[in-house]
This record gives sequence, C-alpha cells and structure tokens, in this order.
Amino acid sequence: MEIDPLIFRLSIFILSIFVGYYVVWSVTPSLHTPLMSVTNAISSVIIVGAIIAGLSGNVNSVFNISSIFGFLAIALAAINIFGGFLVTQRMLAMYKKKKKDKK
Amino acid sequence: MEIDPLIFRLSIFILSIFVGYYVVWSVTPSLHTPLMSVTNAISSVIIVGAIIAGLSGNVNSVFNISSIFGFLAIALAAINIFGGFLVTQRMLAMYKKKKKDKK
Amino acid sequence: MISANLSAIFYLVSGVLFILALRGLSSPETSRQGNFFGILGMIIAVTVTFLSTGNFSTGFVYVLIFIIVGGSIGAFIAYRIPMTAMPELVAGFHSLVGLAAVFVAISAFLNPEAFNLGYPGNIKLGSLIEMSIGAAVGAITFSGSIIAFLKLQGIMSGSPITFKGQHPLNAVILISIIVLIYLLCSTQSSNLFWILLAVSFLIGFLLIIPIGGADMPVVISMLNSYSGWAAAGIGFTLENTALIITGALVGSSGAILSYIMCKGMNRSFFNVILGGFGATDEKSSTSSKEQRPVKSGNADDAAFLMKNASSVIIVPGYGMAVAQAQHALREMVDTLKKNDIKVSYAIHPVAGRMPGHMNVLLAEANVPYDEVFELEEINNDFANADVAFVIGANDVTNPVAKTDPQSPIYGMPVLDVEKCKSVLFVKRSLSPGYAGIDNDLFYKENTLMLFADAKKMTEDITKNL
Amino acid sequence: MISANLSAIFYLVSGVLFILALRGLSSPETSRQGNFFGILGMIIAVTVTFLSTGNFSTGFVYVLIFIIVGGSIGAFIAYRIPMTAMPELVAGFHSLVGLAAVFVAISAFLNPEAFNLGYPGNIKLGSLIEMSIGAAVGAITFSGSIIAFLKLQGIMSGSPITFKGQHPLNAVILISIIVLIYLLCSTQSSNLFWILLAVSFLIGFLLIIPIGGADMPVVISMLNSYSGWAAAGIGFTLENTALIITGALVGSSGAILSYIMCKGMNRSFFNVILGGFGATDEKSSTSSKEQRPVKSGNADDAAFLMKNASSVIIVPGYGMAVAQAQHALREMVDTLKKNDIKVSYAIHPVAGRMPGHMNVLLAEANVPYDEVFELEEINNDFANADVAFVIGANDVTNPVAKTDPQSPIYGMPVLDVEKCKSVLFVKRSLSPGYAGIDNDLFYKENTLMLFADAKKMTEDITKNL
Ligand SMILES: NC(=O)c1ccc[n+]([C@@H]2O[C@H](COP(=O)([O-])OP(=O)(O)OC[C@H]3O[C@@H](n4cnc5c(N)ncnc54)[C@H](OP(=O)(O)O)[C@@H]3O)[C@@H](O)[C@H]2O)c1
Ligand SMILES: NC(=O)c1ccc[n+]([C@@H]2O[C@H](COP(=O)([O-])OP(=O)(O)OC[C@H]3O[C@@H](n4cnc5c(N)ncnc54)[C@H](OP(=O)(O)O)[C@@H]3O)[C@@H](O)[C@H]2O)c1
Repeated sequence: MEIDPLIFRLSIFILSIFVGYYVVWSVTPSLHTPLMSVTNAISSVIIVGAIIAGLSGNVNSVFNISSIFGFLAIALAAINIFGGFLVTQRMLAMYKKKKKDKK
Repeated sequence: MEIDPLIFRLSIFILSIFVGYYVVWSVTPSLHTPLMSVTNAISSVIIVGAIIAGLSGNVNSVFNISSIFGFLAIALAAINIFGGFLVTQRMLAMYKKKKKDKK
Repeated sequence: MISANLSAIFYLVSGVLFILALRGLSSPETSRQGNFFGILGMIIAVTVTFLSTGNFSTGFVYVLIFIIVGGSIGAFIAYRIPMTAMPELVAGFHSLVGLAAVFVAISAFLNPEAFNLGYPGNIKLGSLIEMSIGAAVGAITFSGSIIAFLKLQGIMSGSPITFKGQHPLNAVILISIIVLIYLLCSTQSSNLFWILLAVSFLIGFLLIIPIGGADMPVVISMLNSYSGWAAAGIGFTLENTALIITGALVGSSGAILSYIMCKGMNRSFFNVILGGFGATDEKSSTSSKEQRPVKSGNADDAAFLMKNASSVIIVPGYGMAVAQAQHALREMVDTLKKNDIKVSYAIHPVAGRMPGHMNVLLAEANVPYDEVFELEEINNDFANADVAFVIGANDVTNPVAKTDPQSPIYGMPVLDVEKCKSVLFVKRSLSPGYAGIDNDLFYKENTLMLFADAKKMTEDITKNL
Repeated sequence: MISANLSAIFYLVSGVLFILALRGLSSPETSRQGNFFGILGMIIAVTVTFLSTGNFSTGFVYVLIFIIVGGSIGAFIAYRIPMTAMPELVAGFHSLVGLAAVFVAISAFLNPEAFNLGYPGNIKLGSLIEMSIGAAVGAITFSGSIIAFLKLQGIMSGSPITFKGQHPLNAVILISIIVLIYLLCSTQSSNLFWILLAVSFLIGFLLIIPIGGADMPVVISMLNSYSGWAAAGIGFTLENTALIITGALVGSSGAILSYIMCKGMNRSFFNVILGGFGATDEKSSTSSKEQRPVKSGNADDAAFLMKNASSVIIVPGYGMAVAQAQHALREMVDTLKKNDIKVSYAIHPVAGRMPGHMNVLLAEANVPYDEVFELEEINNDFANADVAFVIGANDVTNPVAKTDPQSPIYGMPVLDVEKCKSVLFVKRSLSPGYAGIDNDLFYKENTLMLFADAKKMTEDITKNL
C-alpha cells in the first residue's frame, strides 16, 4: 500500500503551479522588473544540485569530470544568486513613498 | 534515504493552505453565500473515510460496532454532499446578467 | 481493485477539481462550471474509494443504500429550503460534517486495521494523534453548529447566555482536552477516547452559548473553518490527498470569511468569539431617545417622491430577508424602470445575516447581478442620486459609524445614504437593528420613515406608482 | 550529516520562503521584506545541502571557493549595472541559469551514483527522462537567452533574421529532440546525450533569431518560464522539494508576464514567437507620410506652456530610458511642483522595453511611487489635465490603436494623451517607435514637437522655468 513518492512530488508540483499563478498575479505591475530579477535569483536554487555534483568526487581526486561540471554550475548559480538578490535589493531600495514635508 | 510520506503530506497541506487563501480571496463577495454552501459540500469528501469504515465488516457480519459508525457517517456525509451541491446549484442558477432587450 | 498509486493520483485529481470549484466562484459566469467541477471531484473520490477497497460484497450494497438515503434527504432539503433560510441551512450542514468526522474517527479507533493504522490498543502514534485531534475538532464543530442552528432558527433565544466564571471554565476545559489527548496517546485507553469526545461536545456547546444570535454568521464561518481542519486531520490519518487538500481549502475559506465579516462590522474576532455582545445594550439605547420627532409617510408619499426622481438607489438589509420582500421589491423596480428611472442596488458587505445574503435573495428575485453593486463601487453615487430606498436595513446606513468614536460600530464602513436628496426608510418601528444602536438618520430633515412590513409597503408603493 | 527527513522539511521551508518572497512584491512596502525571505530561503537550502551530504573534505572548500568567486562576480555586476540595462541583465542571468541546469544534468548523467539515480549506463528510467528533459530545456534557455542578450545589447542586430523553410526546419529539430530523448532513455547511450545537448543548443539559437529585438522582453520572459520548468525537471530528478516548488513558481511567473506583455501590445503569443515582426514595416511607413506639417518648438515654448498649466501629466517611454533622462525629468518636475503645478506620471503597461521598466527608472530618480499611476488609474485624468509631457514615448500614445482596425496595434490599450489641452512630444525626430507605425498625434493642432535628446531637452526646459 506504499504510495510512490513521485506522486507526492507531482502533487507538490501541481499545487505550486496554482500558488505561482496566484502569487504572481498579485504582484503589482510597478514591481514587474524586480519580479523578473528575483525569480532569476530563486531559480538558481538549482545550486543545490550543483553542490551535490561538486562534492561527488572522492578524497583522492576532488576533481573528476563529473565534479568539474558541478563546480562550474556552482559558480554560475552563485553569480545568479548574488547578482539576482542584490540587484533586486538595489531596485527595491529605490521605491519610496512621498515624504510628508507638509504637516 | 527514504523520506517519510508524512513530510510530503505536510507539504501538500501547506501548499493547499496557500492555494485556499488565494482562491477564496478571489471569490467575488456577491457569491459568498454559495461559497459557504459549496465548501460545505466539498468538506464532506470525508465520506471517503466513512466508506472505508463502512466496508470494514467481514462477510459474515456486515454490521459490527465499527462499521455501523461508518454507515452513519456515510449517510450524514451524503446529506451534505447532495444538499450542499444542489443548493449551490440552485443559487447559482439564479445569478443572471441583464437581458439585452434594447439593441 | 486499483493500486495505491493510481488511487493516489485520482485523489489528487479530485483535490484539484475542488480547487477549480472554488476558483469558479470568482465570477457568476464561471460559477456554474465550478460547481460542476466540484461534483465531478466528489464522484471521482467516491468511485476511487470503492475501487481501491475492492469490496463489492453485501457491505457495498449497504454503503449504496446509506448514500441513497442520505442523498435523498439532502436533495429534498436543498430543493425545499427557502433562500432566506440559508444561514440556518449552512449551520445545520456544518453540524453534520462535524458529526461525520467524529463517526469516522470512532470507527478508525475501534477498527484501526481497516485503515492500516495498527491494532486496537496499539494504534500508530502519529495516527492516534491525528485521529484524536480530528475527533475533538469534529465534536466541537458538531455541538457548536447545533447551537448556532438553534439560535438562528429562533428555537433557542438569540440572546447571549452568560454566567460568572464562564471564560475560566472554558479555558480549563480546553486545557483538559489537550491533556486528555496526551494521555490517550500514551495509554491508548478507549475510555479516555470516549471522555475526550464527551468533553469536546461539551466545550462546543459552552463556547457558543455566550455569543449573541446575530453574531452567529461569524461563528458559522469559524466552525466552517474548524470543520476544514478536522477534515484535514482525518486526511492525514487516512493518508488521503483529496481530504488534505480539501481540508486546507475549507479551513482557509472559513477563516477568510470570518475575517471579512469582522472587518465589515469593525469588530475584532476575539470580541465576537468571547461573546456577550448585542442583547443588553439594545434595551438601554432604544428607550431614551424615542422622543425626537420623525417625519413619517405612507406608500403614496413614497411613490410620489420616486416618480419624480431620476435615479434611485435601493439599500436592502436584513429586514428585506425577514419580510421576504425581494420579489415585491423587484416588481417595484420594474415599474420604476418603465418610467425611465435609473435604479441600482447597493449591498453592504455585512447587510443581512451572512456574507452575500442579499445578493442571493436579489438573484432569487431575478435581479440581474450587474445592477447590484458593492459598497466601494457605489458609495460615491449616493451624492448624485435622488432617492435612497432603504428597505429593512439599518446599521449599515448608520452615519454614527463615521462620526462618533464612542459608538460600538465606529469605524465600520457604511453606505452614505444621507448624501441622497431624500432617504426613504422602510421598517416597522424606530427600533434599532442588530447592533442595538439608534440611527440618527431617522430624525433627519430629508428622511421619510415608512413604518410597515417591508413586503406590504413595497407592494403598496408599486400600486401607487 | 542530517537525516533525509529533516532536510526534506528544510527544503519545504525554503520553498515556502520563496513563495513569500514573491508574495512580498504585491506592494512596495512589503517587497524588501519579501526579498529578505528569498535570501533566507536560499541560505537554508544551501546550508541544508551541505549538512545532508556531510562532506566537509577538500571538495567542500572548493565549493565555497566557487560560490565566493561566482558570488563576487554577481555582486559586482549587481552594483555596477545601470538601471537602464535591466533587460540585458535579466537575459544574461537567464542564460546562466540555463547553463547551470545543463551542467547539473551532465554531472548527474556522468555520475548518477552521487545522486542516488543508479549507475552509469543504468540510470533509473524516470530519472533519465526527467534529467534529459531538464537538460534540453536548460540548453534551449541558455542559447536563446544568449541571443536575446546580444540583440538587446546591440551587439547583434535587432532585426529579425529569417530564411526560407525556417519554421519547418525548427519543427523537424524539435521532433528530433523528442526522438533523441526516447532513444536515449531506451539505450542509455552517452553519445546520444551529447547529441541531444548540441541539438538543444542549436534550436534555442534558431528559435530566437527570427524574433525582432524589440520583442525580446516577451522572449526573455518566456525563457524565464522555461528555466523554471527546467529547474522543476531537475528537482524531480534530485527529489528536491525546494527545486520543484521554485521551478513551478518561476515557470508560472514567466508565463504570466509574457501573457501580460502580449496583451499590453494586443498581439498573440504565437505571433511574437513565430517572429519576423517590426523590421520591414518600419521603413515603408516612415518614408511616405513625412510631408505633413508639424508644429515644433523649443525649450522656451515648452517651459511657457507648463508654467501656465495647473496640472501636468508626464508620459515616459523607451526614449527616456535610452537618454537616461529620468534624473533630469525629476528635477524638472520638482521645479514645476515649486510653482504649485500638480504633476503625475502615467505608465503604460508596455512602456519601455520590459514590464515595470519605467517604474524602476523613476524610482531610481527618487520619484515617489504614489505619484506614478497605471494606465487604468490615470487614463480618465487626461481630459482634465492641461499639459501631457510625452518623453521618449510613442506607440503607447498612438490613437490609431483606437481608430484604425487595419493598424497592427489596433485594440492595444493606449494612453489618451490627445485629450489634454496641449501635448508636448520630446523625441529626436518624426521616426516611429518600436511598432514602426506613424503617430497621428504629431500632426495635431494642440501638439508641440520638441525635437531633441530627451535628457538635453528636459534640462533646457528646467533652465527656462
Ligand atoms: N451579513 C453578515 O454577514 C453579518 C454577519 C454578522 C452580523 N451582521 C450584522 O447584521 C447587521 C446587518 O445590518 P442590516 O442593516 O442589514 O440590518 P439591521 O441593522 O439588523 O437592521 C434590520 C432592520 O430591519 C427591520 N426589519 C425587520 N423585519 C422587518 C420587516 N418584516 N419589514 C421591514 N423591516 C423589518 C428592523 O427594524 P424594525 O424592527 O423597526 O422593523 C431592523 O432595524 C449589521 O449590524 C451587521 O454587523 C451581519
Ligand atoms: N515594456 C515592455 O514590456 C515591452 C515589451 C515588448 C515590446 N514593447 C514595445 O515597446 C514599445 C514601447 O512604447 P514606448 O512608447 O515606450 O516606446 P516607442 O514607441 O518604442 O517609442 C520610443 C520613442 O523614443 C524616442 N527616442 C529614442 N531615443 C531617444 C532619445 N535619446 N531622446 C528622446 N527620444 C528618444 C524614439 O523616437 P526618435 O527616434 O524620434 O527619438 C521613439 O519614437 C511598445 O510598442 C511596446 O509594444 C514593450
């Protein structure tokens, strides 16, 4: 009676699509550019796979053909993560409300 | 490395709460009454458990103390399912747009 | 008999269909299709359950019989219930969901083997926790909804029943429930299970009696939310995705509706739940002020005013539902429209006694939904309208909410009917509405009171038009 | 080393934090907190991965080194990039995500044991399918984004590159990708894997070259969506909840933004993706009509008009971004406000070259976001405003979208600037905008053309105020 974990993942995937649909529609149009840069950053969570790949070498040879691709992927994802979040931060810091000069 | 299915169910539960949050906020206020009756109907999907309970008797005794509670639950849930969906249907059928009499 | 995997997929499908059912309610056009998705989801869930047990013996026949019996009762109620009785109906139905959850939990407790949860006296710990939480919440939902139903039906008095030490008592009972669940899980004793159920029924009862009849809609919605969480709890026990998804949907839905109602009344949720609101203030405030002069008129005066108006806004409220005046109202509006008078309806978020109550009643009377507007959409139009025809509404028009910070409804958004050239008030007396506070509008220059039953008065006006 | 269960819970937490990150963007106030949630989610995901591999050997040091190297490059870019270059930046970053996905897939293919996916030459079927789809989509994302980047940077000409038989060729290649995946999964041959990658890179390239430079934003967003689905595919391979949730979020996000852009331009998604729009029409339409007389003025005239206005609406467009005129514009507006002139900004959904482009630029110039309005919010105000100051915008004001059903932009919502008492147009010539069609507004009575670079002209006007 065990259920294949794939089915659970499928459920998670489908529900996440619903969440994504609603959450993105609720983003205000004036923040669509930050939205693009932040999705960029979060999609680099693929670094998780890259780390596993990078650590796949053994003690004698840290670098083997498979781990090298892992390390490259780590670097690429890291560019995205830092670049994406920081540029988003930079943009968002600029959005200001009118200062209440007149009391 | 097997992951406990409970964690998957928890994920499904949490994502469903997000979906529920968004999907219910997107319901138009004029349909809040049908919303109440339809959530009533769908929450009676608990009939699934009731059916399993009802069928838990063996060939000799369909009715044992546990299956009787199952059968009662089936009847209660069925009232809700039919009642809930039909009354919703009845209400929704009444919502009409203005007829375009004047061309 | 189908495999566990296949049935898991189908349960997922039915969960998704339920999501689509609620999604359909985002507009009246898609709502009927949404309801269809809901029905489809339910059919799939039930069919898959049958197929996955693979048991088509005598038991199966009985299951069908009980479904048919229950279904017939449900269908009968659904076709017979008047639209004005929706609040009671929803409360009644909730109690059934709660009881069904309790029964399923009992059955699982007595015969855990049938659910793959272990053996009597040795149920898997996780399942036992989920099951007892599900049972307790289900029991609270049941007894609470019963009280709500009785209060709404008028079988039980709507006034709050309070006594000294009520809140401490409730707190003690709630704590004892948690202790009971803990003990139950460590001892697996069936006696504790029954005690847990009994105490849960009791607390459901005690929690709701101090709450005034008119606060019942918030309570119903809260119980709706509870019933969702109970269903989700049972869903974890049964490892059933459809139940988990549905439970979360229903849980959120009830919570959001409670929130909307509390916001519409400008009261905190805790203020509502702790109870004692409404009954006492009512008497004190009505007695003192009634001396002030009001202008009152008859159907003829009202008809005259409206005939000379170029635009009329109708503000229906609870009284319209009580008087079942929606059809008469619709006829009156038809006559007005024939005289080329622009008519629209303004619905306050908490007009009537449940969210969307007025919308359903107007829809029942064939009022097209594009003539019906929400508060934010129409509130600016009152200033340009000639006549506001307030029928059985009171609190939702009370300007005190904007002016008097002492008032219990201060800060609640209200319809700006006083900005109209003239205001017609159809109600039977000067007595206040649900919030129990006097309405200054009655004594205004441009207000004309029409003291009568809403239905009777509307019909009379139509005759005079 | 932490257990699989615990890390699964943490991955779920980080998925939820990513949801909250996007949710934060629903308003500028909550957006910074949202970004913080996103960062937190990423930190959790990375930390948990370290802990769950439990490998703190030399490899770990190298991982850190590569993270630091990549991170420094990323941080450097993030601080240096001018806000006007956002479209290119996003395209460039996407190509990196795509390539990273490809590399992870390669690594998993070469060393499946490290990922618990079986053994080289005997990888679990499901994983192999997911992996090859992830790799193919990643490769398409990579090469497609590179082309988009080059076109936006101007390194490659923005005009569509078309040739005979392009669409059939693409179709053949796409089919061959599917066949390759099928063969790969049945033979596990590593040669096929490399061929698959090569062909995917090629098709990404071929799919994007026929699309005009100005359509790149739609393409970027579509590729964003692809990169999400690729991430989700890899997430299934790695059985990682955080990746699956994120992939779905990013996938939906890109798809919705593409949809919004296509709707804002009133073009179908397929029309954009099949390419060939823009380049050719441009020349034909500019040549024929230029004879008609226009009123043109200088900074002095413009300053005079605005000084005597009581309300001014600013309509920025792509030209403002090109000229980097946002700061100069802000100074001009400050001067106007000192003279008690009411100023607001009107942003068309597809003004500029990416969604929200103008908003970011204005925010950069310290324009408070509550002075900036979207099309629906402000379109009715043009009728009551004295001056519309159109700076580097063109298509988004073109009334032909409302009047001429033959026009390629017919049906696209536009800003009703022509309803203002007078319209000022800052641009360098009479040449059309991105859609390549002439703008009738230039020749209207109440239009004054200010031919100059946007920044230069704005500064001159400020001097004259
Ligand atoms: N909708 C919801 O979800 C919800 C939920 C919880 C609480 N509430 C509360 O309910 C109230 C709703 O406001 P409301 O303005 O609709 O109603 P209301 O303020 O309760 O007033 C209803 C009025 O209708 C009159 N009425 C009763 N029967 C009538 C009849 N047969 N013919 C003519 N008039 C009749 C009553 O006056 P007479 O006795 O003088 O005739 C009463 O003043 C608000 O205070 C709201 O906070 C609503
Ligand atoms: N925002 C998006 O997401 C998006 C996505 C895809 C496509 N698009 C398309 O992009 C267009 C955007 O419309 P838009 O009105 O913002 O721009 P536009 O119609 O492309 O017009 C921009 C105008 O700016 C002028 N300009 C260029 N450089 C300038 C400078 N340095 N100083 C002054 N003026 C300058 C150009 O005229 P001169 O050459 O005469 O100076 C040009 O007419 C729409 O057609 C839209 O469909 C937008």
